[in-house]
Amino acid sequence: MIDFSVSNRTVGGERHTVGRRVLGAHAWLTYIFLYAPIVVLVLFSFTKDSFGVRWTGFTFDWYVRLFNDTRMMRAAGNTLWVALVTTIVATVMGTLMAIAMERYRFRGRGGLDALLYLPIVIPEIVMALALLAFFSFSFGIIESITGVTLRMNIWTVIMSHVAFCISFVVVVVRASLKGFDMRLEEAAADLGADPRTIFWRVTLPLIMPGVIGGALLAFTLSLDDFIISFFTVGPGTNLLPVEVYGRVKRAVTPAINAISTLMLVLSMLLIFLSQFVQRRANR
Amino acid sequence: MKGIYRGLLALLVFGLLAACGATPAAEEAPASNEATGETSTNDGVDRSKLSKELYVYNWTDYIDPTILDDFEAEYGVKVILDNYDANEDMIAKVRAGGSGYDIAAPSDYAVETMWREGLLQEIDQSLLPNLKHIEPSLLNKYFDEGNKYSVPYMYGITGIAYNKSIITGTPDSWSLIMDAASASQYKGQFSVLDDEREVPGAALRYLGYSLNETSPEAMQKVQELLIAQKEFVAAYNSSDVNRKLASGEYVMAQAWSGQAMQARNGLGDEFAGNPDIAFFIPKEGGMIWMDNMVILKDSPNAYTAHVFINYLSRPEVAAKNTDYIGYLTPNKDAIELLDPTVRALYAEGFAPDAEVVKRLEWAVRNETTAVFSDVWTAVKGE
Amino acid sequence: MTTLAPDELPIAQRNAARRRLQLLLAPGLGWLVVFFVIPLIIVLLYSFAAPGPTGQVIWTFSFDNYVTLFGKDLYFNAYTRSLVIGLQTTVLCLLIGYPLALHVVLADPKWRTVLLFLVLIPFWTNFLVRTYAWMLILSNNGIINGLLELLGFAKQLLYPSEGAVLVGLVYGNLPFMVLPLYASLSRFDFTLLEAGSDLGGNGWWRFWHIMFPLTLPGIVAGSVLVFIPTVGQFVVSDLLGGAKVDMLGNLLQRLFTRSNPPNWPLGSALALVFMFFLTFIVILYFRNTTEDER
Amino acid sequence: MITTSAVVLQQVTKRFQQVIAVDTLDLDIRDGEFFSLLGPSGCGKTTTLRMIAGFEFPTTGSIYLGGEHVERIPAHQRNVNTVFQSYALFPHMTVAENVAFGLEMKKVSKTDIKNRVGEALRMVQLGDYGHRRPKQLSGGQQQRVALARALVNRPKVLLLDEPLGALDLKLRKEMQIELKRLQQEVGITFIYVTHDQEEALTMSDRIAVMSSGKLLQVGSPTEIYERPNCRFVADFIGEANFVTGTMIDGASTHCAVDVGNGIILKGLHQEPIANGTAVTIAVRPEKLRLSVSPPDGSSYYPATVEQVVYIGSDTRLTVTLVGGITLDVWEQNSRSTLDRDAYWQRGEQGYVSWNPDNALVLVK
Repeated sequence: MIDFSVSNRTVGGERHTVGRRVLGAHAWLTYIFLYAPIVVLVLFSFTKDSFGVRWTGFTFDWYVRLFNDTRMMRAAGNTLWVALVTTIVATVMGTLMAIAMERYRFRGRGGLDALLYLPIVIPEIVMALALLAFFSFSFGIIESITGVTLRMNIWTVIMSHVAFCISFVVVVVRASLKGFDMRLEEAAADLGADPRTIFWRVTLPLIMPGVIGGALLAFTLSLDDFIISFFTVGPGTNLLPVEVYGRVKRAVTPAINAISTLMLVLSMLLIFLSQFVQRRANR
Repeated sequence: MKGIYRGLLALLVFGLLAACGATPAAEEAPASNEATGETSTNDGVDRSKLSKELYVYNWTDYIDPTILDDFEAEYGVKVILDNYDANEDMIAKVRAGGSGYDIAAPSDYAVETMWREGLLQEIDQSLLPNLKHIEPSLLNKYFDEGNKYSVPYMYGITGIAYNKSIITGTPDSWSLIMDAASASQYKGQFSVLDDEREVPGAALRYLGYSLNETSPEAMQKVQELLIAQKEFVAAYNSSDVNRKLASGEYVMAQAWSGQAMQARNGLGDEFAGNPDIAFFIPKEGGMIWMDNMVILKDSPNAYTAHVFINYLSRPEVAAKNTDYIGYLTPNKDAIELLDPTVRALYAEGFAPDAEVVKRLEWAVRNETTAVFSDVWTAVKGE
Repeated sequence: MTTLAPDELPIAQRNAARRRLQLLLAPGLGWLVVFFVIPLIIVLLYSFAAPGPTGQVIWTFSFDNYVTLFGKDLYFNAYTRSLVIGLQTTVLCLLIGYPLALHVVLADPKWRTVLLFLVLIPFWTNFLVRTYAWMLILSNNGIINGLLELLGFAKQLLYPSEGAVLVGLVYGNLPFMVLPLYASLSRFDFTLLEAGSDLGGNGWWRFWHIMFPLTLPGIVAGSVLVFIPTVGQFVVSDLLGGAKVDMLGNLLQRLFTRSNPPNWPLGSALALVFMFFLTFIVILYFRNTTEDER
Repeated sequence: MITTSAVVLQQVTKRFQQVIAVDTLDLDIRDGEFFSLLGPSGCGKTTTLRMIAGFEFPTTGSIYLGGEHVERIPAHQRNVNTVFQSYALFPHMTVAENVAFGLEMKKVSKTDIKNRVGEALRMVQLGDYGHRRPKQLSGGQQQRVALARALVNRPKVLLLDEPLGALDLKLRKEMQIELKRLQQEVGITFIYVTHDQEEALTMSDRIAVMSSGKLLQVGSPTEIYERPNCRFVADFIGEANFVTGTMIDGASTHCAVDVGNGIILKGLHQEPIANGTAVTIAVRPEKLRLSVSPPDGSSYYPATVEQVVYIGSDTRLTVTLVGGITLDVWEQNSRSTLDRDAYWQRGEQGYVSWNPDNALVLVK
């Protein structure tokens, strides 16, 4: 879905018309709409007002308090870890599956197609409870066979997150494979590249925008998931969305705004760096 | 080049994690308690039988975190706390098995659900000498006669909290929020709980029924009443009623006593209280409920769990906890240790007196009350 | 070079292709089967079971849950209501997202990626916290009312309301609309518009007869991606709608974990009917578009 | 002259489900020759090329490259290279990286790669374009890059799949000459797929004409043009007049065909044809003569001028014989302007004649 490499284009006669100005104004308004809550959120992480609803002066107190809040910091760390591992695993598997779906005709492909859309349309709460039942069921079987008692932990969350992220990656990567010129792979084979080399040197670089798009989507989904995380996490592993959900129920304090601001900054750094490195690698 | 890319990404994330001081997996084991040479002290606790960790599953913000530190300091047991926001969420996880928790805090009816399903361990009362501090009238309740499985932790009542500076006089009836004339006057300025048992329950009492009435006629009347009320309600809200009452966004609300107390007194350093907030149980009657400490069936640390529950039942600990949470303590000997302002509020109606107790009712929640779901869905779907 | 006897070869070839296919599919498919299909089968079994007196699942086999679902107006109302809100959200997202995607596609290539990221960045913050930020903006003492007062107007009750729910839903789902639209528009050949103007079509005609049909796959993909989470969510309607607007997600959440006792079998049936309905639509759409492309 | 074979196809058939794309094809392409596969679209020429490249494997039959069995060897293990119709340049690599790709795959040393890439780019006159991206080049330049990318590997055989199809006419002409020059310079066997007969005639040493998956004729451009072995080839390459009739004297090479209305046409054929066989006589328009008075020595037929089109170098006439047979006659305007035969008016009478050696009698 995300195709970052669009060729330059000029639209003859459309450049500076009224239409373009209206589009520009619309875009500005939409960006204001998108950023209004973000600005409020960031701003109010510095307010002195403990209700977090009024601007009563600038302070770093909430950040100091946040850094001393080991529970919250650990939750943030766990959440980032889950999101990262999920993103990597789901992106690799999803990309491979997307290639299989686009390049091969095989029996059961139609069914698999349907299966891949199910994790997208399934309501989160249903998937969460289904996974809870599944883990309890399979742990029971494992215990009765091997005598080993398993418990949910951070890895059960990761497994669950991967399960719903794969589909999103597949959808995005397939879109980028649809516009792929198969002749390029033939040309590489013709020049003596074996299938593996073709994949790494030609196919992957060319679908990279789609792969990155899928990875970003997986990262966002995992980072923000609350319900599935709640039901599949084990004792003592705190996750940020769960922690935040619990805390805002009582009161949204500027400390919550502060952790959100921090996560925003970290995520942006991550994206910026990945883009930077990718551009470097392309050069 | 791919490798560099991945390596850098991983490095960045690890860097961030390190900066956050977080470890990806669950927390490490706390300092060992083996150093404690004495196997028992005069408090009767056999320290050699204590585990290093205790996993407690509790409602969000339902315990003073310093109590956990105090407990660890005294016994060397690290308490690992996770939170839930509904009995049903907690039961779902416990029922699935292997939840890994030792202690949970189900509400009254949920205690019954859990022990009937075999999810709980019987409590060894000999390990709980502090049970003697619990108010006798709050023991042996319908959901756990003889307190074989549960120890009262906190209780509360459901009534109306209001802002005295706006609602003058002394309101004493559910009609304040149920009667169209009154509700329309405060349109968009009050909330009722987002709870399929509490709201129809209040309506039932207002209509002169028991909280546990399930006859079709009564349900029909309740549904009509609540649908009529809906357009005036600002929100169905069970969560931040405290803050919204304190900040003046709501002038009144159906609320749990603890929420009302927090609106009046403020909540830690998170927000300031509003001295104009008052609370009452309407003359038609209200709901009483209680959260209880239980030990889960598959808890490997039952002994430590008993010690922890007994610790929470110490009057001074219960008092500290109650000051923090704002709900009502069933610990009769803790009351005199409470913060004087809290005690004053108890006297003002935030806690039931002998007169109020008579019109409080426990809410049954079992298959017969499934009809409340339909009423609520109908109201919500309107 | 090694050569094989010709008659053996097609089989060897086929086997190699099959091995490669297996290698590509196995990890993802295996994962999905274990962590998605099996759990889903459990849900399917639930939907034929009966609710226990305290919210357990009692294993029987009956269609009672489906009968209840289609028999009571109650659930039908909740269904249609959340479908209406879902549609409203989708249409609004489309009306806002299409011009935005167009703007990004037409922008200077240097800025295109930046503009696209600007759409995504707000979503790196916690959804709940973002929704709370909207409460701060829309509340009685909030920013908009503050501005109104400053300008001498009367305060408006902006939240909680259905309008606020729509604002929150559109806000929360806009990128899911913009991204597919962007992908679709970036493949669109803008010289076709010039051809259209050669033929004498005006702006609207050109949009409606050239651009719209050619970017339809993006429009439909975006609509599906917006519609599904909208109908299934429950946080926005709880927070910005004062829990007065019941979406399918709210209903499911209640049936599964808020009712006393919960009714997992009925919830499972409700969810499955919903999923079946949506998957049907999605597959129908994607099958048509893939055939068009080939 | 003894030459070795670069590529040999024996009884090659390729079937895609129900469709037979290539039908029992036999080809023998010599070392160092410029060989064209010519035919209308869908005739199987591209499939043949793809089988030689290794992108498709034949359903049955054998392919030899330099004497070795290769029909089951995948493309990347064959020492042939392809220039694609759409060029198929890697958009994410620079021109130099594109050209270096094949050498890298062969693990050629870095300095060698650098030298050979530079050399190859100079050869296609793109010496200064190495750092550019393919998208920044014109169509003709991209075409040259594709050529350099293939040639740099010094393949035994270079396969070209309609490589000039996307270029405009002027550039095409230039590139045709350029390609021929290059081929002679590097001495590599070129197999060139095209549907443009003029292109094939201009560049090729030999041409194979294909139709519906079958090979019709192989030969030098002159052979193909002057001695087509069937009506399809005669029609596809150049223009021809076709007259159908019945063989009445098929024993000698110079035979007679009855085309009806009492007209007997003389023609040439290689092998005896039984009398009574339905045949077609093909005569190129430029081989016909139209004169005011009956010419001496050869057979002639009275004709009426129906149409006159003057195109400078030629005058193209359409005439009708008695009985309605229509023929195209191209008169070269090389004669004196005083020559009466050079100026024809519509409706005038004249006499059509030709050398029977130029009238081919075709059975197919």
